[in-house]
Parts: sequence; structure tokens; C-alpha cells
Amino acid sequence: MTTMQSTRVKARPSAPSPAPASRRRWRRPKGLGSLPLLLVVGFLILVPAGFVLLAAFSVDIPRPGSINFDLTLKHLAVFTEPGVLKATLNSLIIGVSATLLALLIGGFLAFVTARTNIPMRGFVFLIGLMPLFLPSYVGALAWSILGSPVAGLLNIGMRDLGIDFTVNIYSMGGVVLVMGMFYAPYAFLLMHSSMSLMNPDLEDAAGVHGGSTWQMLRSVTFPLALPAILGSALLVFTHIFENFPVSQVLATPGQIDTLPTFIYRLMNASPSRGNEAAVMAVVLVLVVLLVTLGQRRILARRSYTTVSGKGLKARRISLGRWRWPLFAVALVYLLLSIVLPLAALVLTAVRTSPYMQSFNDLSAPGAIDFGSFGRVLQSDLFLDSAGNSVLVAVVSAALGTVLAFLVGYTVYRTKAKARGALEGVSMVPLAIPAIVLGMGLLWTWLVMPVPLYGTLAVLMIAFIAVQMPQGLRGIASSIQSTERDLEDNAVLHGARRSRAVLSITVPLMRVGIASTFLMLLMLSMRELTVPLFLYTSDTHILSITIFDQFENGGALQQAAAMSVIYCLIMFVLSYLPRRLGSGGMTP
Amino acid sequence: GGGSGESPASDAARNEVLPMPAKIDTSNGLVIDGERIADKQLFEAAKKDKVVLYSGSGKESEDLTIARFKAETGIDIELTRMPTNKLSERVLSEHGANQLGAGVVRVTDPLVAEEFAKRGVYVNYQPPSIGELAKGDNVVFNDGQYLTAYYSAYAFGYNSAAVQGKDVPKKWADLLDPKWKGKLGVVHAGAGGTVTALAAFQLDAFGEDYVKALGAQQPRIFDTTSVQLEALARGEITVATLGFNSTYGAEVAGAPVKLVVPEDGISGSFNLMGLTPAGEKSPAAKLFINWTMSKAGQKFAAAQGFVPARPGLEPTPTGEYQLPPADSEQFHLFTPEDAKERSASTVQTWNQAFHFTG
Amino acid sequence: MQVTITNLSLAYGGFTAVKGLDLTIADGESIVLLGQSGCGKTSTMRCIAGLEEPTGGRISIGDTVVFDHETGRSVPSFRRNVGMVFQSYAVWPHKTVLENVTFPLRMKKVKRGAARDKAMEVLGLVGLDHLAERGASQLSGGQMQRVALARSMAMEPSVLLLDEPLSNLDARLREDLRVELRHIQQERGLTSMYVTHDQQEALALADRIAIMQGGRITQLGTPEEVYATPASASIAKFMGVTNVFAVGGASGNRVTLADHALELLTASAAPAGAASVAVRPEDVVVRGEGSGLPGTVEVCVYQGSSVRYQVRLDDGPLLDAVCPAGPGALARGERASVEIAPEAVLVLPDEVEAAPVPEEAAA
Amino acid sequence: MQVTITNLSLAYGGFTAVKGLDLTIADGESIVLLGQSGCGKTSTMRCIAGLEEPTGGRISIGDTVVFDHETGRSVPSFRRNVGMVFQSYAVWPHKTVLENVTFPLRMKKVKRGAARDKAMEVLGLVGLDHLAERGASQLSGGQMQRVALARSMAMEPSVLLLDEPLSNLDARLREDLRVELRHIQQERGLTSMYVTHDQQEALALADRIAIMQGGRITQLGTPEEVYATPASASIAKFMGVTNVFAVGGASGNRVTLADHALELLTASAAPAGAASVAVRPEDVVVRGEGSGLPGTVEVCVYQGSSVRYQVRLDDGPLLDAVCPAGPGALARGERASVEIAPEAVLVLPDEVEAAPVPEEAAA
Ligand SMILES: Nc1ncnc2c1ncn2[C@@H]1O[C@H](COP(=O)(O)OP(=O)(O)OP(=O)(O)O)[C@@H](O)[C@H]1O
Ligand SMILES: Nc1ncnc2c1ncn2[C@@H]1O[C@H](COP(=O)(O)OP(=O)(O)OP(=O)(O)O)[C@@H](O)[C@H]1O
Ligand SMILES: [Mg+2]
Ligand SMILES: [Mg+2]
Repeated sequence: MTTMQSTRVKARPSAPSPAPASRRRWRRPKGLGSLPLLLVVGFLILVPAGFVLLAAFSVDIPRPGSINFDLTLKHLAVFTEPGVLKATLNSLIIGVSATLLALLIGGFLAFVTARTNIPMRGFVFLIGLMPLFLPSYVGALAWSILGSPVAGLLNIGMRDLGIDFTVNIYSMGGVVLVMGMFYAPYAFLLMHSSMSLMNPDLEDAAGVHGGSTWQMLRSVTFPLALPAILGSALLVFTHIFENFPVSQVLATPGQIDTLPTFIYRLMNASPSRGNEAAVMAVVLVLVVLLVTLGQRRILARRSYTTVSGKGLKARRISLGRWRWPLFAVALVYLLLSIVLPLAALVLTAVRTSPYMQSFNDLSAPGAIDFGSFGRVLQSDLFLDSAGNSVLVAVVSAALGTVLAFLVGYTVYRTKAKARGALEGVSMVPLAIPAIVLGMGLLWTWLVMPVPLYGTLAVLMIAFIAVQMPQGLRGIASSIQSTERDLEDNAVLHGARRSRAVLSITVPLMRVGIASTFLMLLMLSMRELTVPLFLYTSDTHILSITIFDQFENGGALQQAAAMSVIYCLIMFVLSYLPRRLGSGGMTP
Repeated sequence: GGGSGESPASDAARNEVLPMPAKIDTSNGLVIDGERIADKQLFEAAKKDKVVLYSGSGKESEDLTIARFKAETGIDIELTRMPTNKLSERVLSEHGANQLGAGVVRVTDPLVAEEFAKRGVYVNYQPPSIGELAKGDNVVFNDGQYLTAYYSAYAFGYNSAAVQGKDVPKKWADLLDPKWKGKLGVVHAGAGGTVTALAAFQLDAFGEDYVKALGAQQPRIFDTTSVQLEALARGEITVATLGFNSTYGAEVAGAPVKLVVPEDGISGSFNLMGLTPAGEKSPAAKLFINWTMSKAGQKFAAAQGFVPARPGLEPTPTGEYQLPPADSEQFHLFTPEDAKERSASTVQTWNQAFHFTG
Repeated sequence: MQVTITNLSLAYGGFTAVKGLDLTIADGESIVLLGQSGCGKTSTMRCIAGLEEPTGGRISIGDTVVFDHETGRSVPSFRRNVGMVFQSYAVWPHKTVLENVTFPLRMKKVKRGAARDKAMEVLGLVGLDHLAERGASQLSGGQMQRVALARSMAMEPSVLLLDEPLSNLDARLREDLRVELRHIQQERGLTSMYVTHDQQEALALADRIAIMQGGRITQLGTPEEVYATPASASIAKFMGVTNVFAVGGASGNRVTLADHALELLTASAAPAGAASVAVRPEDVVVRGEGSGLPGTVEVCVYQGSSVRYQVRLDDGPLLDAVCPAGPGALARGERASVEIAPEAVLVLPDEVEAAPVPEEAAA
Repeated sequence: MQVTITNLSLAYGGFTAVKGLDLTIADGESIVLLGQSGCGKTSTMRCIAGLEEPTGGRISIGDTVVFDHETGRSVPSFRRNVGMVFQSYAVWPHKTVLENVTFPLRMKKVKRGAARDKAMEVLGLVGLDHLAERGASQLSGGQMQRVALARSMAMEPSVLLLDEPLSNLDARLREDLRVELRHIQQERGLTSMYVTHDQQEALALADRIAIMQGGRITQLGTPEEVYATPASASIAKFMGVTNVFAVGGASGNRVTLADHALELLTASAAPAGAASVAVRPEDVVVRGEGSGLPGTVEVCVYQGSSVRYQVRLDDGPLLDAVCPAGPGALARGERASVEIAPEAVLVLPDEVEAAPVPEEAAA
């Protein structure tokens, strides 16, 4: 890693030199170490994004074989379409409130697991993580099974018990709840790694200087986790803003229009209006770039280092009599985000008839049949795609983490010239709705003169590109928490920069790196829209197989069974990174 | 690949959906129930080959078809399935990059098929049954550049656990009964070719007032058929306008849904396929098209809940239901011309009637 | 406010850092805690501030019991109104200098404007008012330390704990701040506890000095007392008395060294069990010639206003001496005559267990 | 290895911390850097170590140019073989004490066993061998500082930079380590640069002292030189000379103070442009009575071996004096007679720009 040898661009200001002052000598341009990295990231991300940009402003869709540069601005007219405004507004409302909810849940769980003596911390950590095992469309479906006003299991249960109350998940509140719950793990993972790097002295100082626990949290703990909070807010918001499945399953039946459904309709119109979808994507990219820039600005002015060379005494805050009540709060989240949805799925998978008037129906003979699980487990298709999925997810998450670390390191630790560009480029995929980006990736890997298309490798590459923002944010927040001096010191003591990074920075950031890996792993397992453009019959992956099952409509029982097994696979898969990330700072 | 081995699909394909043909003769080429599917040369070559199929059709029905094809011909199919619009993007891109691997591409939108033809994704190919096929309207396009494999039927259905006896709706007009208010489900007309076709049919057959009245029933509006079908099965809605084939699949799988074949008409839409340049070199792909358009293939499609495209076949029931033949009065087809000319206005009218923005 | 610590113990995992410590700080008193690195000073302070959960004992501040192991009572830090300057500074890196200093004021619900004025005033005291808007992480080490100090001073706590608050400052600034601190402490009648390794500082700031060894207070007294009459040889050593020798035997006013054939006169009869003699370097008078003990100068270090000698006596031991600089200084290798007044010879036990607890504190 | 720094500048954003600094450290020499908090000491060290990118100037170590702004050359830190004890310790919290200390040895490809032995030896020197297996963040402040020191000592660098390496240690330990450091430095002929705020330390460790003010070296000389003849009034003040007065006028050997009706005799004629006079407190002799300047004792602080007085002269100024403790000390309020020898009166400019660069360094 030679990128550390930072750039110096300014000419020497005044000091007179013996040589004629005007003659500028050639200097070895520094910071070139970051150039290969920029090339890699740029190639992975900018080429597909470039296609999207071209699509936004060209007359025809620029797919391979018919790429031309007849440019036009007419696609911008899409913004005047009726309904866009309302859909945008709805999306904003949902986005903002669900993001807040996700941050609240994630922040709460991150704090109690990283910094307090809550009972069964390992288990609470798992609670924070688990909704990641459930793809959001499965979660949304499960919640529609639970909370639809007429046939929702919750409502049936309450009718059985004679309670006169109806849950309606097809409402703004329902959409916000489900989105918030299922995106909370992002916030959780990012904040957890950042908070486990907290130096308790800084918190203690607040207590000593008269800050109550709450004030301490408000003015020290959370502000110090600001890079993680802002980072996850950005991630969560854009995801929610672009999330199609939840909107489709919960918002549309409630007659709530959102931007993603709007884009989906553009793509689904006949003939497909890909150019216009691309225009919307470009606008989103601009917004996200602005937000990223703003975030950079806010963070640049201050420092968030909590791990310093003056020691780090891991100390947990004692919750006192709040231990169990707070644990109960975590359990409620577990119940709503995982237990109920999974129970609904299991029930759906074992019930011979999806129709139910009362829970008493279940006691009827033949009402329950566990066969669907066996059938799923025996099917070749399922086994093949599970194998592919695991392989693709592990490889792309591992490579993605490494790449994100390199980028994060270059951006936050070096003075390389390409820093800003690197960060900006890495955040681009966040802005482009997956459905549009998927097209860009398809075109890219079709025209590339390398025989990757149609292999698992192309899926891996695509995942790495698509998940770059998540990876970068995950790494960035923990890099910002560790003091540079620690690494510099290793260099002084004779380690090469790379060695210093490996033996000092990486171990210090262990929790953050493991969380990032975990997040990418789960995301790769879940990723649906992008592989839909890239998979072939040889490279079936699990998310697509399940999506097909759900798309079939009738096969709900199978689909539910498969989803439950899918969650189990994700759970098992999450074990390794969880192991890596557990444990404190001390050796 | 597809569900090879002893998957549930292959069981169903062998027996439950439709008994296997009485006679499959492979002594000299492939002859099923007396109809020649392939000559000796093609059949021998095809046995060493496999079909690469891209399809925008429902996954379950394709799985059944694949299993049946394998059972009847012994040839494997490798399926890549995704919704038609995504498939179209994928196919055009792969084709543009000379990387289109599929031998046969099947889509549900005539405009997409037209585009494929225009771009050379489809090449001319005439199956042995071309003579028969040409007798029907809207079956053979551009002299065989692509064909209608069969038609999808769109009608309505109900939750059989919630609705029984004389409550069961029989005609389209029955959907306007006030007792369904708030319990009806529809997929919005802009969501795809099939639903636009349905709206056009309703407008043509019963007029704009009917559509408005339907909108006034405050139905729950869905984005996709699949989500709606689940809602129906669970009884969240009790009556819904539905695609016939997928609903029938759900019914067979045990969902408490029943279909209605209303006498006053059902809406039909296309399921088209064609051979690609890669398929030209693939004997199996050609054999697949031959088989699909053969009596055996068409009957199997009918048994699954499609309307056969090949004219002049004796009717095959779909379980307890009998769909009308393609050329009957009862069957209203939304032709490619209709799609081009009327889609936008139909969707707009529909949106107004249902107070739907988007 | 009076601080009473009774039988305080603190263990980190298996390691006991504080062992049954007793200490009473009178209201308005300034105690300086002196002790070797790692003896438990910071730990004790953290217990008083409520940042560690002691494993035993009782702490009360004023009339309030803030910690009692028996009853399990423990008042949280932020209700104790105890200020603390952390050894590690614990300056918040994400806040500006001013924000750091205003924090305790804002916590006391002081209005924004008033808090700012007050903070600027305190920053003025520590010489950082010109950096008020700078991010706290963009400071030099000494500047950060001053921010930490200012933050605790601005708080006006009832008890102030200072853990080496001036260690990274230059001598002049240190002296200024030391004077300033003493001034504020006396003026406000602030009860305070101060850790320092600087003897000057200890002497200048302390009403009483507490010597801490191995997790206990082993001597408590005024600076003069501690300096003049260390309770044990190890305390004497710690207080900079380098001439400490094991005692071989004693009779009346004479003690014989264990390792050297040398006898020293003491002012009073050596107590029983006496184990060591100690002589402060300043009490060793070195002359070019005279009637004292003969020896040779081995080391001679110029120290500004004084000269430090090491003289090897002909009778064996090496003696440290500090003499005023001036004409007539001896060079290395010169012969010297060494005189030690009997009053300067301290006869001491090797170690003491704990300081005797005074009556009123024990009550 | 000789370290040559020429015209070094460093800016943090808009703020210039080091401004055209010139300094040459001879091979095997120990330079002590003295300067006010925030004057740029740490920044200078970081430039030498290669941790900051200077905005101008040249640094060479031995025969190698390690940094040159002109040519853009910059040798990475790990190739400079420069050891540094950070003011902030930078102890690796995730490693044990032993792992911290073995790290530099392992980087030099020393075998595991040998590295361990060596590390244990160095840990023994700093008195931490019993804590070798402890996690480095489970230490007290002083213990951590010693780990940082041990780590750099184990490395055996060609140039050693020490940034207040002993500031958190008690006087005794500090003295021991100071002696040990000096010993090692001299024995190995280590070129070193040392920041301290402890005058004793500066005097004991320095071959030469460099006074740094506002990002520049303003005086460079042996400890005696700097102490005896500070180059400016501000340096004198910094060196603990509290009696500094503005000069009103001078004629021959007499200078008149600006603010007081007082005339002082100097040893030699006052130079032109003289702006201040300075008198070291140790040079002020205070007697109960005598023929000196009459005054009254205002403050009297007992400082162990000495007594510090503040005497208000009848002619106006308040004089600081440090006198040997002993019988006949004056109490507050008593009349006194103050004598100042003419040699003790230093006549100085207020400030100096930069230390004159000696020939060989300029070359
Ligand atoms: N990151 C930074 N950004 C801006 N200014 C800085 C930064 N780091 C240090 N400074 C300023 O540069 C000046 C020199 O800092 P430096 O750390 O070199 O001081 P120092 O001489 O080591 O002081 P001390 O004795 O207090 O440690 C200080 O005034 C400080 O405020
Ligand atoms: N987290 C910890 N785990 C185990 N032992 C610890 C921990 N923190 C401190 N110690 C040990 O407790 C003892 C007392 O530590 P403390 O910090 O109170 O010392 P101190 O008197 O403040 O020393 P110093 O002057 O070096 O700061 C030390 O020996 C230290 O090694
Ligand atoms: Mg301490
Ligand atoms: Mg410094």
C-alpha cells in the first residue's frame, strides 16, 4: 500500500532558492498509488452508471449493438407526468419517517449491545441482526399475511379473542413500520461497530461534568458515532426511498403511491420506458452525491477519534433496574421483525389451505402438513441455487470488504488527490435504483471483451459494484474512530505501511470490518433485482428462485417454506463474521 | 436447469394435469399420437442437444411444460425466466452483443415480440404443423418469424371458502353487486399487457359505465397478479379479476380459489415464441417449437389453463373448467394493433374510473 | 464539602488496585496525593467521581453517602457534582474548545450567553481564549490539557479531582496555573484532591499531602511534616531522599549501617525496630576540606542554582548531596569532607502499613 | 547520525505551526527542545519522523535527504529508522505490553525468542517486566507511558525523538529513567531530540538546549549558556527568570527601569537597543538587614531545601528571590535588604528572531 505517501501539490510558497525561481522542476507526482484503485472502482461503477446516464439523454436505449449518441432532453418530461409529485411526496414522507424509525431501533440496539450490561448481550446482538436474514419483500409479504385488515393473522387472532381492534398494515404507518424494522439492521451494524470503539473516558468526562446519562448519550456518545449515524441514515434513506417490494406489497393495496412503484411502472410499461427511468435515476444520483458531499462537509470539520493511544478501558454502562425493561423492548422488536413474520411464514408453509377464518381451523384434520419443507429441500433447483448463492455471497462480500477497506483507507487516511473522486464514485450505486443499475451492469458486461457474462463471476462483480456504498460507509465510520497516531507509530517502529495497517489498523477496526463483511454477505444473499438481469440458467441463485416462487402466486406454501429455509441458511452463514466481530478491544 | 428428476412438477406433468399421450413412437424420428414432431435426423441430433429457453411466462407453468416435454421427448430444457419487460431488455442486450444464448424466447407481449422480430432476435422457422397454424388468425407472424404458442385467458375468480352457493358470481355484471364492495381485487390496467387487455375487453364489451361502476366498488388495487392471488387465497379479498392459468395452478396446489368462465366473455392475450439465431443451430430448440405447436403440446397447454393457438383441435378441459376456443365469440383478443393504438387511452380511462394515479 | 472515604477497595478483575483505603478530606482542604506510578491514585479518584464501582467501602461527600458497598447505594456521577481533570484529558474531539468548556455550564442550565462568557473567562485564565473556536482535536498536547483543566474549573464543582493536570505544560505556565488553581481553591473553599509528580507543585498546592503506596494511604500530613519526617524509609526514598541505608545496629544516639563500617549520630535515641537511616541530600554538607567524613567526589552535576554531588565516602557508602552553586564548587575526583548534622539523620522503619487515622476522621 | 533541518515549515490548513526552522543535531548529540505549549515542538518532531508533510524546507538524516520540498523527495517513515515516543503514547490498545514492545523488533526480523528476551530486558529497565502479559489498555497512565518509552528503546533507532516521555512519572522513577536514557544515549551514540518541560531534565539530558518560540529556534546552546545568558527577555522569562523589567534608559554601567525609580548596576556597559533587564531569583540575596535595597517581604514560601520570597522594594518593583533554607529565614511582613551583584543583572532585547546558524550547520 503505497498510497500513504501523500500528495503535495502546492509549489513552495516563498523561500528563495538558488536556482532561478521560475523554473519548476519536474516532481514525482505523488498519490499515484490511489490511481489503480480509482481505476478499479471507476471501472466497476462508472461504466454501468455511464450507460444509465447515456440512457437518460439518448433517443434510444443504448443497449449493446445499438449504442449511439443521439442526445435529447425530452425524457426529462417524465417529471411533469401526473402523479410524480404525489408519489415523490409520499416517498419522502415514508423515507424520512422510516429512516428515523430505523435509526432509533438500530441506535438503541447498538448502544445497549455495545455499551451496556443488558442481559444476554450476544442474543440482543443477534436480535439487531436478524431482520437482515429476511429479504424485505419476504418481510413485507409476511406482514401482509399478519396485518391485512380482513384476513391478517393478527386480526383473526384478535377476533378469536373477541378483541375489537383491527391492525391495518396497508397504511402509511404500516409501510413505515415495516420499512423501518427491516432497514434497522443497517443502522444497527454501522453504529454497533462505531460504538464498540468508544473510549469510555470521553463518556465519563460528561458524567463528571454534570451530564446525566441521557445528556451524555446526546452530547458525547451519539455525536461521536456521527459518521456511523449519518452514514447509515444515508444508506437507509436511499434504500427505503427506492424500495419497491415493500411499496408493492403494502403501499399499493393501501392506495399509497410511491416513487419506486412509479419507476417500476415506467419500466413495465409497454413499450418499456427505460430512458425515462434512467432520467429519474440520474436525478437521484445528483441528490445522493449532494447529500454525500454535505455529509463529508459536516464530518470534515470535526474529529471523531475515540480509540487513542492513551488506552481504552472497555467499560460498560450499568443499566441498573432498566436492564430487564430494556431487554423487553429488544424482545418486542424481535417479536415484530422476526418471530411474527417467521411464524406467519411457517404457518403458511404448513397449512394446506391458506384460507383461515379462525385459529380453530388449524385443529381440523389434515389442516397441517409439513411436507412442503421436505419437498423444497429435495429439489435440485433449490440445492443448486443455494450453493451458488452461498458461493457468490461469500466471495463478493469478502472482496467487497477488501475493496471498501482500500477505498475507505485512501479516502480517510491519505491525502491522495483522488480521495474526493473515489468517495463520490463509490457512493453512486446507492443513488441508482437497482432496476436501472441492473440494466447498466448488463450492458457493461455484455460489451466487455471478457468471457465473464453468464458465469457466477459476473454476479460477484456486479454485487461488489452495487454494494460499494454499504461497504464504504461501514468501513468509513470505524476508520474515523481510530487515531492515526497508532498506525503511524507502527510505521515509525519499522513496519511498512501495509504491515502497519494489517497489524494495527485492521485489528483495531475488527468489529467494523466484521460488521461490514456481515452486512455485505447478507445483502448479497438477498440481492434480487440486479441478478435478475444477469443470472442464467447455469447461475441460478436463491433470491431469484424464491422470487419466482412468490411471483407464481399460487405457490405460496412452497414459497413460504423456501423463505423459512432461506432465513436459516442466512442465519448459519452469519456465524463466521459474527465470531470475528465479537469480543472487545483488549487482547 | 429445469426441474429434472422426480420433482413434484414432473409427477404433475405426467399424470395429474393430463394423462400421457397414448402412443409415442421413436422408431423413426419422433411421432406422438400419430403426429410427426421430428424426422429421424432432427430427433437424433436433438437428443444430443438441449433446449435453452428464455421465458417471460409464469414459472410454474413453464416448469410443468418442461417436465412434460422431457417426459414425451426425453430432451432437457434449460429455463431462464423473468418478467417479460426485464426479459426483453436482457434479450435485446444479449442479442446486440452477440451473446444471446437462448434457442427459443417466449414472451407475453406482442409488441415485444414485434421488436424482437425487427431486431433479428427471431429468425424464420416453420414447424411441420405450419399449414394448420396458418389457418388461424394471429398465430403465425411474418411468415413464421414467430408464432403464438397459446393464449392466456383472463377472467375472474373467488375465494371458495368465503363464497359459496348462490353467492358465486357467474357473469361480469355480478361483480357490480354491492355485496362485493370493498372485497374486490383488481390489478391496475397499466401493470402489463394482460391487464390492459382486460380493461379493453371490459370497455368494448360492457362500456365505460361498467368500468366506472367497477371502480365505484372500491376494489383493492394491486401492482402484480401474484400478490393479488395470494390476497385472494387468504381471503383478504373475496372476488378478483384473475389470470386463468396461474389461478388454476394455485387451485391445483390447494389454494381455496375457484375460477369462473363467464359466458359473456373472457379476455385473451398472447404468449408468443420464436426461434433465435442460436436456435437455428439447435435441433432441440426446433424440436421444442415443433412439439409446442403439435397437438400434444397444445393439449397440454390447454390442460394447464391456456387457450390453444392451433385451430381445429377438439376441446381439452382444464380440470373442471372448459375454456372457449380461440376463435369463439366468447374469447376477446387484444391484438397487437390494439396494443399499439389503444393501450394508452385504455389505461387512462381505467385510471380515471378507478381514481388511480400512476 | 468534606469527603470521607472509609475502607475503600477496588479490584479490576483479579487485580486489586485500591486496598482498604481510608482518607478524610476536610471541607475546603486541598490534599495532594503522591505515589508511585501504578499505586492506585487514578483508581481512587475514579471511585470518588463515581466512575468505578468499588468492591468495598464507603464514600461520602458532605452529608451524602454517595457510595456504600453495604447498602449497595451508589449515586451516579452526574449527581455528585465532583469535577475531574482526567489524566488522559478526555477532551471531546468532536467539539470545539469553547463547546468543551461550556458543557458543564450548560448542564447546570446556565443560559447560553452567560455560559459563553464564563467559559471565555476560564479559557482566558489558561491562556486559550484565542483558540476558543478551534476544534479540540487540533490542539497541541499542552493545549488539550489546558482545555481539560478549564472545563473542570468552569464547572465550579463541590469537590475537584485533578489527575496530573499540569504535567504537559512548560514550567512557567505550570507555575502560573498552579498559583491560579491555589487561588481559586482557597477563595472558593473548594475541597480538592490533586495528583502530581512534581514536588514543587505538591508543596505549593497542598494543605496536606497523602502518600499512597500499594493501594493504601501510608502517610498523611502537612508538606513540611511529610518532608521533614517521612514515616518510612520507602516514603523517604519516594520524597527524594536518596541517601537511605539499612541499619545494622543501634545503641543510644548511634546507629551503625548494615553494609558499611560507618556510624552516624542521631538527634534522639533510635526507636526499637528501626530499620533504615535516611539523610536528605540537602542536609549533606560537602566542603573541600574539614573535619567531616572524608571522601571523593564521583559525580558533580550543575543544576542551575545548585550543584548535585555524589561523594564516595572512604568508609564505603556513596552519598548524594545538593549544595548551593557558587564559587568553590568541587570537581570530579577532588577530595571532600562531608558533614551531616545529627538532626538530619532520620531513623525509620522500612515500610508502614497505613497512616494512623486521626480521631475526627475515624468517628 | 547527524540530523540537518533547513528552513522547515509546516502548516495545518491555514495555521503555520513551524516557520522556517533551522537546526542541526550532531551525530550522537542529545538536543533538548524547550518551548511554550503550542510552539511547535511536536510538529517539528513529526516532520523529522516523516509523519507530516512539511510545506517547505529540507531534512536530512546522516547522508540521506529524507525530505526535500524542492525535489519533492520524501522517504517514508519506516525507512528513516527514527524512533519516537509520542506525547499521546500511541500504545496499541489491542496488544499486550509485551506485544507492544516486541513489535519493532519483529519488524527488524529479530527471531521471536530473541525479541522476547530483548523486550523483557527493556521492560525491566522501565520497571514493567511483571506486567508483560497485561493488555496494554489495562495500565495506569504512567505505566502506559513507560510502555511507549520501552517500545522506542527496544527499537534501537538511529535517531530517537522523545516527546515528553516522562511527564506522567513520579520524580524518582523519572530520575532513574532519565539517567538510564542518558546512559543509553551516550553509550550508543544515539542522536536524540527530547522535549521536556522539566528544567532538571533539560539540564541533565542536554548536550545542547534549543529554545523554540513561535515555530522557530531562537536560541541554541549548552545548558549553562542558555541558563546564564538567555538571548532575550522572553527566553529569560521562560527559563524561570521572574524578575524581568523594562528598561527606561541606560548610561554606561547603569540602567534605569522604565516603570520604577530604580537604577541597577551592570557588569558591562549596556548594549544599544537593550530593552529589558533580567535577574535570576537565585541571584537575589535577601538579608534581614544590610546595605542593599530596602524592602518588605510580601510572600514567603517554604520549598524544602530553599525558600522563595517576594520582596516589595521601597522603590517599587516586586522581586522574586530564592534563598537557601536555613535559620534566619524571614517571615511575611518583615523588613529586608536586597542585594544584586552587577554580574547577575542581564540586559537583553525583548525578543530574538532566530538563533544564529553556526557555520558547519549552515554549510
Ligand atoms: N491538526 C491541527 N490543526 C490545526 N492546528 C494544529 C493542529 N495540530 C496542532 N496545531 C497547532 O499547532 C501548534 C503547534 O502544535 P504542537 O503540537 O507542535 O505544539 P507543541 O509545541 O508540541 O505543544 P505542547 O507542548 O503543548 O505539546 C499549536 O498551536 C497547535 O494549536
Ligand atoms: N482496567 C484495568 N485492568 C487491570 N488492572 C488495571 C486496570 N486499570 C488499572 N489497572 C492497574 O491498577 C493499578 C492502579 O492504577 P491507577 O491508574 O490507579 O494508577 P495510578 O496511581 O493513577 O498510576 P499513574 O501515576 O501511573 O497514573 C495499576 O497497577 C494498573 O496496572
Ligand atoms: Mg494515574
Ligand atoms: Mg507537543
